[in-house]
Amino acid sequence: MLQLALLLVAPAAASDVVVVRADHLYLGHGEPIENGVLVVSDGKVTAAGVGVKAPAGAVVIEHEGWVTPGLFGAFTMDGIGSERRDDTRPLMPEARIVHSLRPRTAALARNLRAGVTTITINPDTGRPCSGASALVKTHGAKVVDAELQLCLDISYGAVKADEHPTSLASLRELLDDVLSEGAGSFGRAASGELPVIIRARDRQSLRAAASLAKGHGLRGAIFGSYWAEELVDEVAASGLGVVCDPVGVATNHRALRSVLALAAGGVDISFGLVTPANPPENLRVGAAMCVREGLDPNIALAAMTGTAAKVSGAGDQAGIIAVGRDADFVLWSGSPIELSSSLEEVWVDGHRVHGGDDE
Amino acid sequence: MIATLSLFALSLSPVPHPAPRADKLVVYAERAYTAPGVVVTDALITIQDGKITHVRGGARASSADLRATCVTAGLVDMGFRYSSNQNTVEQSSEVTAAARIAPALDLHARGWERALRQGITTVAAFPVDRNVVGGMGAVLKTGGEPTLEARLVRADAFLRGSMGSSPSSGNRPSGTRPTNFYARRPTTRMGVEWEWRKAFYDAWQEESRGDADRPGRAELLRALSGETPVFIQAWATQDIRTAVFLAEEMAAEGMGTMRLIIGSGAEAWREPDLLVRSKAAVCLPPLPAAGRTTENAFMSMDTAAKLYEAGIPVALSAHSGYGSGNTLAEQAVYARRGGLPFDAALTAVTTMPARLLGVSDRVGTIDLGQDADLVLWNGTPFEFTTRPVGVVLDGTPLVGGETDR
Amino acid sequence: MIHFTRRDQRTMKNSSALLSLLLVASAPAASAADGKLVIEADAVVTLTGETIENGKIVIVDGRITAIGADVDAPWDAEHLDASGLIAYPGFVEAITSSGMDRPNENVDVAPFLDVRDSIDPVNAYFEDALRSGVTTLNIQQGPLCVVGARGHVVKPVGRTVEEMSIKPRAGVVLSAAPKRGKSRATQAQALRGAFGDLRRYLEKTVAEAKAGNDYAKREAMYQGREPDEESAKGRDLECSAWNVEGMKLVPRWEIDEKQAPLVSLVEGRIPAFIYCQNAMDVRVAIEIAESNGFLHKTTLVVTQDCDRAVELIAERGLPVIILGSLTRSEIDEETDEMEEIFIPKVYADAGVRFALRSNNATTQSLAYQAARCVAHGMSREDAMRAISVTPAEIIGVAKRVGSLSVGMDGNVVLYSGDPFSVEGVVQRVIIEGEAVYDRATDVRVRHLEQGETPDNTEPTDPEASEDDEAKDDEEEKEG
Amino acid sequence: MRKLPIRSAFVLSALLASAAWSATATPLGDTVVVHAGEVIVRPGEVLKDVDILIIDGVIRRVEAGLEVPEGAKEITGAVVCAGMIDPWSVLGVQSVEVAFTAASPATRTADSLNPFGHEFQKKQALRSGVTSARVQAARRAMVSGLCSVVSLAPSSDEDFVARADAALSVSIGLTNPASGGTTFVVNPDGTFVVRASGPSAMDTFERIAQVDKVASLLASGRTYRIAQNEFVHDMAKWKEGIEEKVKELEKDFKKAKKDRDKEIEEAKEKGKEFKEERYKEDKTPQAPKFDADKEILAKAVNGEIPIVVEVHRVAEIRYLLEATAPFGRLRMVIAGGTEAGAFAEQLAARKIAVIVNPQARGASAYDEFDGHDAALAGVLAEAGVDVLIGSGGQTAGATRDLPLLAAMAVGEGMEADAAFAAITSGPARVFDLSDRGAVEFGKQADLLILDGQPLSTTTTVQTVLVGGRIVVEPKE
Repeated sequence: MLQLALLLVAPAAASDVVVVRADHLYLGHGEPIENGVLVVSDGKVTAAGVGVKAPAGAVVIEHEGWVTPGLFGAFTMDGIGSERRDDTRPLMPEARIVHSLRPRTAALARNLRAGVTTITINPDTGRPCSGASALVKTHGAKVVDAELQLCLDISYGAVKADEHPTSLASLRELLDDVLSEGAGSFGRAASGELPVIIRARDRQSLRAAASLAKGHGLRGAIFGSYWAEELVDEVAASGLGVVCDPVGVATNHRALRSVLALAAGGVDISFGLVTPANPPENLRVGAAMCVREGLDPNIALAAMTGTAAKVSGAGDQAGIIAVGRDADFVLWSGSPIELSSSLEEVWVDGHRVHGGDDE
Repeated sequence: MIATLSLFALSLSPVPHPAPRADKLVVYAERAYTAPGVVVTDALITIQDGKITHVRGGARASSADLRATCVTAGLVDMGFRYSSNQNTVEQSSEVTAAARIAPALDLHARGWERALRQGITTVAAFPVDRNVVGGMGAVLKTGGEPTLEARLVRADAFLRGSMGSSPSSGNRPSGTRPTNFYARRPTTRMGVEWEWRKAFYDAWQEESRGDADRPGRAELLRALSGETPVFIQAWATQDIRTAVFLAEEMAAEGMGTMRLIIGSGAEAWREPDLLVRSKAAVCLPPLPAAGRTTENAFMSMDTAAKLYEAGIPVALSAHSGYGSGNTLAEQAVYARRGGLPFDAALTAVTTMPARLLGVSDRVGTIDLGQDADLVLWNGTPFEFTTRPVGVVLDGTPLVGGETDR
Repeated sequence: MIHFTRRDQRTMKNSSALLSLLLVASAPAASAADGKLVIEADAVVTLTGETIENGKIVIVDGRITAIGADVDAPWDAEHLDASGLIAYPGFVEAITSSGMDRPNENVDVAPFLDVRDSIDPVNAYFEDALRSGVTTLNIQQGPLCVVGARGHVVKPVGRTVEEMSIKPRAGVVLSAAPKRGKSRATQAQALRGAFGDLRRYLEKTVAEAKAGNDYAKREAMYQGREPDEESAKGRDLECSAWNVEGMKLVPRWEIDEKQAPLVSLVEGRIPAFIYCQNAMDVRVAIEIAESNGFLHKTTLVVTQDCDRAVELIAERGLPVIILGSLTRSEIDEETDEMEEIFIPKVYADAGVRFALRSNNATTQSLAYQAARCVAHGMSREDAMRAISVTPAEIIGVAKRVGSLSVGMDGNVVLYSGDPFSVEGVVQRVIIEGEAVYDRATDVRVRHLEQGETPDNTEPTDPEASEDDEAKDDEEEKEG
Repeated sequence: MRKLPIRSAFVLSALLASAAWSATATPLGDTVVVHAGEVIVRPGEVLKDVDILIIDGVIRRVEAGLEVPEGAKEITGAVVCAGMIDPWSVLGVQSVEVAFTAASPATRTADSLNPFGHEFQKKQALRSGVTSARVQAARRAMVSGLCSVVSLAPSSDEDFVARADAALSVSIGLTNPASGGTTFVVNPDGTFVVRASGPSAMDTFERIAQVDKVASLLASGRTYRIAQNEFVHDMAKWKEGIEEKVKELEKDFKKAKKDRDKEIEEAKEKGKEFKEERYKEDKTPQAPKFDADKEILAKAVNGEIPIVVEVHRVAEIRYLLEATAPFGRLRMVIAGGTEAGAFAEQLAARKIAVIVNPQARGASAYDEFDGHDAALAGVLAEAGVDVLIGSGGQTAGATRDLPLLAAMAVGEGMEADAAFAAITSGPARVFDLSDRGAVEFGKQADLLILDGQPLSTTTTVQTVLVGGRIVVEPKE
């Protein structure tokens, strides 16, 4: 238990200090801690682990269930209405989706109610490069990062019948060329500074994405797992993580097999949300379905929290409960992997923003 | 008499055989048609590391891993349609000689497996014929690891383009609102031919003038000089004539002697003299039931025989792969029924396409050092009553048919 | 929703009335003197009996009177020297909807119609049939129906349907596969409805007859007469599945002509051909036939994956006619593996009697279909049976055609070699003792097999040719 | 070539492995005893450490310390419960049949069932514990016709359809996915965009009109049944009258004959033509014309079969409850019921069951799901409504996820026992499957042997018995 080392004495007592004692505390990685304690002060986590002492005067919450980091929603199109992609030209590397974001939108609130505290908002795929995604908190629409990932599409979806590129060969050539030239965002992507997310819709484009990443030293993720089952080795060798296609009720077996194969091959996975078309509640449904098929529950938990943030290039900003990080967490009646568990409270930046006494 | 496939009998499914290709494999056949005109009886073919290392006749079957009544080299379909998808061709320009087919290939598509199952081990792959000059085609194996590295036999094997109506249909005549590039593309056959001629002249003149290089020029020049063959789809008589006249005009202008291959040349039989004169080769499309093909061209059972008798190099094709109900072996049977001798039929589905594609050093015959691509038949090949029952690709048995009684 | 193969349609489209007329006109010229003919061939393949080397077939008045190596021929018979040729019985096309004007009737239940009114004797299809060695055809309405028209078994020669006729009213077509505008459920509903209607109609007719008789009795009594003798002009219903009491009261000729063919069907007097597109249709087809007493007269006309229901078919002992492609592939959803299945073999292995059907007369003729069975490991005898004896049995003409023996129709096809080989082609065809086809004078064979373009097939109107092209392209896409 | 994924051996009934639907399951002998650590006899009723005796596929005893009969097959498991029943599924119906819209009350889903289809989906559903399902074709038709209950692991082809005509199904106001269209917008720079407007919903009046239509259909069924009954009555009466008349005629016959002879004589004498006296009697009553559709409607009105109405919005539900109130014997079941929460008390009072699909909906869902509330199942159950949980009747693959759907309902506030009842005993009761849905004497032995609680994500279904046959065996 690595968490045992976290025997910190929490800072001086203050009225805004909150201590949550939970039967199960999951930090966003590894295994859940039994009887864990979480200390929050000034919106930040100041201590987390076993045997942490509550500072005097702190508000103590005894929770007979689970506490996890706020869930991480990768690849959403929430809050941007129909302005999801600028269609005027195939390459829009400097376009930022964040400028389409309307902060007061029901979609963000729905995420929050499903326990999702941080999301990436991505421009829609279907163009070779559709711009930069944003990292946003679902409470208060706080933009954490306005230029999180460069969004690329290397699949048939990005090929148009009446505009260059009309062929997959030209599409690949185009992306190779701009990454080699290295101007602007492409240069930052090629140097590994700016993570990418590459849309792949079939085995061919999965392989192309992996080879593109390898060839140009890209880091980030592939979005699209459906056909990955046979290509795990290639994906693993590319160093990219995978944002999986959303999994929900009736999702077919191949999709589940691919997720399991990726996990077994050591690839970092997270579940794509693709909201608002796909409901945010499906994040847990997907994880549960994969667990039922045999995925390790801890990997499934991480794929909704710590690993998810990491795959989307936000590992430093979201997804885990750790000292110094924003205190974004959720109180559940049981493990979030169990769909029969209810969400009880959502806390963002050290404040309860959903559930609790209000209800 | 009936073929027995001892190894396949155990594992009949089309799954990759687990045996690593480095393993030695010995194949026995009552008759091995090692090359057109050469039959080895009681043949034992030894394969090591994916290559044929030994062929000997008068042997006994007992030491073989696989046994069959007859064996031929893997079939070669140079008219393979792996996809009907337009995203294999870059249409933002009518002439894209520099375009490569390889990145557009979906090596996981079922078409490859379907081709392999019917004995086709090597195919030519090229862009869909929607452009005038589509780009460079490649030669690939139909099975093995689904990576380009593993399957590519020859990259840039030929320049592929099209005559006739396929590059012009669907385009809009000028005068309509130029909303996209379909408004500036050729709308007639003469427009298509003009694009071809212009492409070659421009490449030639730019080169002579020493202009700065641009994509596609080198490919066009190599095609002009005959270094790489030019594979032009031309179904109907008029389009075949146009292709030949184009090549002859370039030669007359001193720009080089093209190696012309007419693709889908259903009506080539109408112009034997012209084809002989220009030394063009013909790849035939699959035989239609009632005589008429695409572009309303006419073809019959004896078309292959007629071309063969005229001395024209002829390859057969099933346009196998995507959505085709035809098999290449069946095309050979029809050609035989139309009068093509057995050896010529074997040539037309093995050595001829291999030669035209420039890969005869690796495939097309069963010979020392050749790739170990074999088709195992349950009787004499190219008969209605026989079929491929097994396929060996690069020394690995990949396909076994259902067991025969 | 079974579609006719494109090739069928194309064959019909390319029909040339002129060519057919030439052929038909030339037929009588070769007829035997006084109806007596002796054919001497290198070999006579009888199919049901021994193959006879250097055999003779004697045909008198259209029937075979002797067959063998040493048989006496009438002194005045015409001799047909078939040296170098092999004699086969003509092949039998088990079911077809070619050779007629539109093959489908729009009315759901139309057994009162008869394909004879639609057959076109000069359709090039019949000439193509001869060229590929087919001498008997079971012409039935197409599959786009609930209960279709009555069919007709014909030979492919004759100037009128009467001349062509072998067996009129040769069965009724039903379809378990949905016609346009119907789902599987509504198709089954309509099928069941057709027989429900029949039963209710018969019950009502009987009830009315009975009520009429009773009334007449009462009236007579009232009027002080002795009641008329009850005359039972009808007979009992002979349906094994259900009965309508009192059918004796109703003379058969009083039954509505729209319902009469269905009465024959449920009494098992005529064969039924039920189209099944997918395996699930087999269940419905069997249920309808079983619950209406004509299962023993039923042949399933199967396509696509119907072979998945082979156990059901085998249990009932039903024969099948296999349409469309002989192979299909299946992909396992769990393993993603593809399996190729040779359909006739599935039926053969389960002990189901099957007949094959040609897809066109050139590249996929009946002989070709049978040869593919040999390529897939079936015996030559079984393959040959599937295009001769079995279809003849299925359509109820096995005593006349499908094999060569004394008493059968004098239908002989003379091949230049093995019909399953690349060399074997039909040289002569004799139907009921008349030489009706000779490859040497066949104009169309030069067109289809030897590349000669008859003038009238060259497109003259450029606009029209454009259209054709577009159509071809479309068809390519569909394929 | 593709890699062959290594899969653990999974033995299933031959039905699913082979093409035919008649199964030859693992031979078990006639008697089976299951030793269970815990048996969920029915929702909320748990017995610890008991044995279940199964003879010829039927549960004979559930008790502790059962003496194992000689030759019985023994199976041991931690938790045993009844096989689940999906009350709202399309497993075994091809999608084209589901999408079809031209159906009538007598159209039978049983006719569109494909015993050869969805093999893998059926296998998966069984592996997750679902053993039966109510399936409905032509879902979007206003009248979908008769639905069927299918067994996912039948022992024979007769057994495949457990109840051919289980209920009549109709739907109110569903969005037609084929509606809507595309608009063509030309931009100032000459480029153009094609915008798909997506399917458009019916307006409220159209939807209300559908309720009217359904109500008038039911009324026509009732009229039809009344006419039939009247005919039977009239006919009996008529026959009675005729019999009396015949007696009379027989009695008077001699006289009539005499009279007749006399009249003939007289006529002859007068040189007149003899005229028969006209015979008169009461007209025979005419039977109402047979109508297959009304036969079914009459059954539904009479409560002989339930009627399942898919309906979602407040306006339609309100009007439906009003319009069906006069049909006292109607056994109505609501499917969907997105906004039914507002009518919970009324539904409970009228004993109308509701099939809820607790699946979350995204923004692309049709407008009938606008009011979607994940808590619906819990809210209704709380008010005493008979809640069933179904996979939604749209995708065959969804039946596999039935236990997860029940778990979702629990996560949104439903009692766990009620949620479990909603996929076992509830559907069995509502659709007259009296031999299923519980582990007790006399029921068919459709049992799940689990290593944990049935609705938990981490529980594995180890063995599935259907009719006492093992149809899913434990993974290695």
